Amino acid sequence: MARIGVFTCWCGENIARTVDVQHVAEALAAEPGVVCSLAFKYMCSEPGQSLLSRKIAEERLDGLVVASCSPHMHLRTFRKAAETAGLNPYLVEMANIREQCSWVHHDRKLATDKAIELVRMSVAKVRHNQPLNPIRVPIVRRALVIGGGVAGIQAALDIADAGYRVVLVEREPSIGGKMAGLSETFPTLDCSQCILTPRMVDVAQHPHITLHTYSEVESVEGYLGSFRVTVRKKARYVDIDRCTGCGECWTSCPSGKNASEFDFGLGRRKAIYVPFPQAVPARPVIDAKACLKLTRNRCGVCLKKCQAGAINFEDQDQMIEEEVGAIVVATGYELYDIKARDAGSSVSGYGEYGYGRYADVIDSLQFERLASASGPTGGKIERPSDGREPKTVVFVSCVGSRDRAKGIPYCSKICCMVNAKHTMLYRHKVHDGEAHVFYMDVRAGGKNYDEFVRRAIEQDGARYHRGRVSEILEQDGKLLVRGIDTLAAVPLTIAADMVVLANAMVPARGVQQLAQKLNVGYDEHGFLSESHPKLRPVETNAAGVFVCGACQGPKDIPESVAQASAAAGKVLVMFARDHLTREPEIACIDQRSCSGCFTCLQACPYQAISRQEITDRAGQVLRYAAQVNPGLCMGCGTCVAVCRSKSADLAGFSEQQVYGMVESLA
Amino acid sequence: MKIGYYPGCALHGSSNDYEQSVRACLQQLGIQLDELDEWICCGATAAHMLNARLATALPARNLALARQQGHEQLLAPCPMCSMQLLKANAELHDRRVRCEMSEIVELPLDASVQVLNLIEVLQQVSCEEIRHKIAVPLEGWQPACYYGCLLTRPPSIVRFDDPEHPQSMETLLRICGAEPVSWNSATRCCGAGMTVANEETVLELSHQILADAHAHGANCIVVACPMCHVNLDMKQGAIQRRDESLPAMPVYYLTDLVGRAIGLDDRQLGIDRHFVTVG
Amino acid sequence: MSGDAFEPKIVAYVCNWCTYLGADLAGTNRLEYPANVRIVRLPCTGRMDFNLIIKAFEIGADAVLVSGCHPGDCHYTAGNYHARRRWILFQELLTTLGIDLHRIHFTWISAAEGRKWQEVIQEITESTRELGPYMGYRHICEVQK
Amino acid sequence: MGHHMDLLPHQLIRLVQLGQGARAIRADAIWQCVSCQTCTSRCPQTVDCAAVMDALRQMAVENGVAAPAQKRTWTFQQAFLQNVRRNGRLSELELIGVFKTRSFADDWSVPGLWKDSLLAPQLLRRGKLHLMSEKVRDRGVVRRIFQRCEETTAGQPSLESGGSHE
Repeated sequence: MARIGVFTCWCGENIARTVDVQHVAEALAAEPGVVCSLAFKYMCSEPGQSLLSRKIAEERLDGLVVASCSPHMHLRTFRKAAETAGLNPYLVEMANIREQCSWVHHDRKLATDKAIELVRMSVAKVRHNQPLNPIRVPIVRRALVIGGGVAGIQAALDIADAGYRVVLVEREPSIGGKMAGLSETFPTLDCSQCILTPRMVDVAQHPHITLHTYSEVESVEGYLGSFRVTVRKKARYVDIDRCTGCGECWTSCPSGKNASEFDFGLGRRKAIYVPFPQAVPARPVIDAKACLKLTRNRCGVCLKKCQAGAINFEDQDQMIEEEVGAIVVATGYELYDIKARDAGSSVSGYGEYGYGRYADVIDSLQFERLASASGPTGGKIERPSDGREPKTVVFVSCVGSRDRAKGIPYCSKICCMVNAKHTMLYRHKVHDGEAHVFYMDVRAGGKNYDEFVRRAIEQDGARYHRGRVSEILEQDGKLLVRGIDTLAAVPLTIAADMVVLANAMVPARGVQQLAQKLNVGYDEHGFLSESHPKLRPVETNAAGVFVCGACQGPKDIPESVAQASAAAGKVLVMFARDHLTREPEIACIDQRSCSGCFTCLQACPYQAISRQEITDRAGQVLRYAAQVNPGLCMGCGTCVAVCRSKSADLAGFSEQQVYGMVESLA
Repeated sequence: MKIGYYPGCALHGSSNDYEQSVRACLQQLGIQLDELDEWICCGATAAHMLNARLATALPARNLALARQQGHEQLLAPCPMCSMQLLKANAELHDRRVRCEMSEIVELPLDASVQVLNLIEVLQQVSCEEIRHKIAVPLEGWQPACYYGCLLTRPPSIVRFDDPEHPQSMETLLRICGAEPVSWNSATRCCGAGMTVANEETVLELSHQILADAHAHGANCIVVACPMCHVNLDMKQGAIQRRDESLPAMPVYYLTDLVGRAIGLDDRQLGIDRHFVTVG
Repeated sequence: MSGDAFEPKIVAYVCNWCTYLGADLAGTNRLEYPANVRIVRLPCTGRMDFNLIIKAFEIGADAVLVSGCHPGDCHYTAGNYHARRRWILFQELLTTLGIDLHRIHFTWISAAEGRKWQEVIQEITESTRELGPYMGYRHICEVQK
Repeated sequence: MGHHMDLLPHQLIRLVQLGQGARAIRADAIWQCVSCQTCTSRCPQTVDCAAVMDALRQMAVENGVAAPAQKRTWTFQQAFLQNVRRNGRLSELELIGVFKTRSFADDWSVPGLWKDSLLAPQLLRRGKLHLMSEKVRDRGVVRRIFQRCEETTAGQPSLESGGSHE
C-alpha cells in the first residue's frame, strides 16, 4: 500500500486568498494511500523544504504531491529536496493550484473544489510513479565544427586551445568564409584579411585541429556525447599532402575564363585554382566543370607541370567517419538572390532594380571585392561594365529585408553599417565622387556604430535620403535611380554610374538539409532555432548540438565571434564532466508483447528506435522487436501513442499514470 | 482546340481591330474561339471605383455564364477584363462570397473557370508549333514589348510573369524572328482609362513611353491591350502635335506581329485600320 | 458540480511546452476563466493516445480539449503533426461510433498565448453549457452492450 | 505620376493612418492617380495603396469636396456604369455623348465638348465607331444585379472619425 504525503501550499496569500487550503488538506487526508496531508505557508521556502524532509522520514513516505505553483516553477526544487531526504526524486509530483486555479478563478467555493480535484489527480498519478535514475552517457571529448567562416574558426580554436580535439569541416576549398572576402570592417575600418588570415593559419597549424576543406557532412548518427559523423570529402583532383603550392599548375592552365566564386563573378580564375592568395590550405582545386581534361579529355598541362605528382584526374569523393561528442554549427549566410525566382511564386524579387540585367548594378559583397586591395581591380573602384571610375554611386538599403511583400520581414541588421562603410571607402578612393544612400531607417545599434554612421555623413559627405528606390532605369549609359526623399517629400531621380544593393542576409544554402540530419529546428526563413532566445542562445533542442554565427540569425562579425566563443564554452562545459546525465523520463518498449510492426520507428522524430533481433538460446532469430536507444530518446511519447500492441510506454507519463489521472475525475 | 472567349466592350467597340487580329491569328494557329453568349461588361475601372460589390458581381455573372456554357478556359484579350475576372474568381474562393454572389447574379457559381490573357493562350500553342507555321520571319523587326499595368499587376491577382521584368511577349516574338529591344517602359502606365476624362495625363504618360521606345532603338511597339493601343496609336497624332521631334512609331497588337509571321496580311489582321501607318 | 445550472466537466490534454505554459501565463496575468477545466499534462500532443478521449467521456466529461504547440513549433520537432495526422484518422472512427464531434476541441496554443487559452476555455465552456450534459456517450455504451 | 501630386502617395496613406482622411480627400493627388497598381505591387508593407486611392475618391465625392475639374474622372465612371446598367454592355458613343454634356454642365468648357468629336470621322472611316449600341438580350438581370449591389452597399466607410487630429 502506498504511503503518500500531500503538501498544500498557501503561497502566502496567492493561493490561500481564493482556495481554502486547510479544506483541501483535510479532503486529501481521506484519499486512499494518503498518510499525511498538511497545508503550509511557503512550501518552497527553507522551512517548507525541511518539513518535507522531516515528513518523508517520519512517515516513511514513498510518494509526494506538492500542491502549489506550476511544475515549471518548482518541480526541480521539490525533487531535489526529496532526493536529499533519501526519496527518489521521480516519486514527487506537483498539482498546479496557483497559475491554473487560484490566480484565474474568483469564486472561493469553485476554486477550492477544483483545487481538490487537481490534487486528487496528482495523487492518482503518483501512486503509479516509479523510482527512476538519471541516464549516464559517456562522452567522446572531440568536437565537430561545421563551417569554417569566422564563427567556425573561433569556435574551433577555442575548443582546441582548451586541449580537446576538433574536426573542422568546410564546404569550400578554403576556410575563411565571407569575412575573408571583405575589404575593411566597421566600425574601425581595419583590414578584414589582416585580422582573419592569421587566425586561419592558426587553424591549419593547430595540433588539435583536423581540417577537412571541400567537404560536407553527409550523415550524422548517435547522440549527445557520442555522434558518428560521415564527412564527404569531395574530389579535389589534387593531393594536398603532396602539393607544395608552387603555382606551376594554375599559371599554366589554359582555361582562364571562369567566374571567380570568391570575387562573386567580378573576377576570373583558372580551372585549377586557389580561391584567393591567403587561402588555407594554400592548395589548388580543380573545377571539374571547367577543366578540359575532365570534360573533354584534352590538355592535362597541370599534370605535366606538377613536379610533386599531386594531380590526380582519377580522384573520387571519399567518405570519412569521425567520432565526436559535440557539434557546433556555424554555416553562416549568403545574400538573398534577387535574380532567382521563388518556386511557385510569380514574384522574382526586384525586377525593377535590374540586377543581372545592368552590369553596373551590383550587390554589397561584390562591392567589398571592388574595394578590397586583393580584389579583381586591386582595390580601385571601377564599374564592371566598362572599367570607368564611377562618379556617382547609389547605395540602396533593405533590398529584400523588411519587405513583407518579398517574404523577408526581418531586418538583416548589418546593412546600415555596411552602407555607411561603403560610402566611406568609396569617398576615400574617389574624392570627387558622390555617394548617395537610400534608407528606411538607420539602425546602428552597437558600440561606436552610430558615431560611425554620423562620420560617413558629416566627414565623408555621404548623402542620405530617407526613402526607398522605386526603380532603376538605364538611359544613355547612366543608371537612373528613381526614389523619394520622404523627409523632404520630394521624388528624386539620380543619374548614377553604379548602384550597390544591400541584399538581405539569408541562411547559407543547404542548411535546412543539414539541420534535418542534426534534428535541429529552423524557422520559416531557414535560420536555425536556439533552445531559448534569452537563456539558451547557443544550445539547440538537439542535445549536444550548438549554433553560432549567422546560421542562427543575421549578425555582424563581433556578434558572430562572441556567439562562437559561447558555443565553444558550452562544449567545454560538457567536456569538463566525467560523464553526462540525461532525464530518465524516456520511452521503453516491452519486447515480450512488441509485434514488430515498427510504426514507432517511423514515427520517432529522433531515430531513437531501432530494430532488434530476438533470438532463442541457440542464437536462431525468432523475430524482430523495437528497441529504444536511451541516449537518443527525448521522451516525447509519440511511440506510445502509435503503438498498436500497447508495448511502448513513457516513464514519468506512463499509461497507468495518465489513465489514473483521468479516472480520478470520475 | 476550342476555347471560351470573352471579348469585352472595347473589342466590340472602337478596338474591333484588336478582335479582328486576335481572331485571325488564333484561327491560323488552330484555336477556335467560342464567344460567351450573353456576356456583360466586366465593370472595368468604374465598378471598382464606385461600387465594390458590383466590381465582383459583374465579372462573376460572366464566370457563371462560362460555367453554364461549359467553358473550362476563358480568354479575355483585354487585360482590364481579365484582371477583373481573375479578381472575382479569387474572391469566389470564399464560400460566403460565393453564396452571396450566386444570389446576386442568379446563377450557380464556383471558382473553376480558368481565365487566360492573350499571351497565355498563345503560350498554350507550343513553340515548336509556332516555329513550324512561320512563313515570313520578322527579320529586322525590333519591337518594344509593352505590357502596361494590368497584364502583370496586381501580381497577387493576375499571377502572370514577373511583374517588374516580364519577358513572355519577348519570348514569343523571338520565336517569330524579331529582336525585341530592352527598354525602360515595359510596365509603365499609359494613362489607361483616363483617355476621355483626363487627356492631359494620358498624353504625357504616353509621350514618355513612345520617346523611351525610340531612345532604345525600337521600330515599333507591341501591345496586348485595347486601351494601350488607343493611347499610343490613336492619340499619337495629338502627342506629336505637342512634340514635333517625335517620329511616328507604329503600334501593333501582339497578334498582329505573330499573325504576320505566320503568313497573314495586314487587311486580314486589321492593321490597315490603325491610325499610325509606316511604309 | 451541484446546483441547478448545468456546469460542464471539461478534460484538457495539453503539451508541457506550449499550451501548459500558455495556461500558466494566463495565471500569471490573472486572466479569469470558468473553473470547469481539468488539465492533464502530457510531454507532447504526440503522446496523445486518442483512447484518452474515450476515457474522458467514460468518466463523465462533457467536452474534451486537446491542445499543443503551433505547427512548426513543437518542442520535439514533429509531435503535433503526428497528433494531427492521427486525429484525422481517429475522427472517422469516432463518427462511426456515433460520438458527437462538437464535444471534442483541437487547438494550438503557444507559451505566449495566455489570452488565447482564456478565450478557448471560455468558448468551450460556453458552447458545452449550451449543448448540455453529454448523455450521448452513455447511450452509445448501452447500445454496445 | 508622383511628381505632379500635391500630396505624395505615402503622405496620403500617412494622413489616413493619422485619422486625417478629411485632408487626404481634398488632395488633388487622388484624382491624378491612374490606378496603375505599381504602388500596390511594390509596397514592402503590402499596403494596397491603389485601393486606398479608390476609397479616398469615393469619399471625396460623397462628402462633396471634389471640384468639378477633379470630378471629371468620377463623372465619366458614373456615366460608364449607367450605360452598362442600361445595355449590359458599354456603348462608347452613348457614353461619350452623356459624359460630354454632363461635364459641360459642370465646367462650361466648349473646347472640351468638341475636342474628341474631331476624331469621330476618322474612327468612322476605320470602322471603329458603331452608331447602334450593342445590347444583351436579358437586360432585366443586369438591372437586378445593379439593384442588389446598390442595396447592399449602404454603410460604406465614412469620414466621421477623420479630421479631428488638426
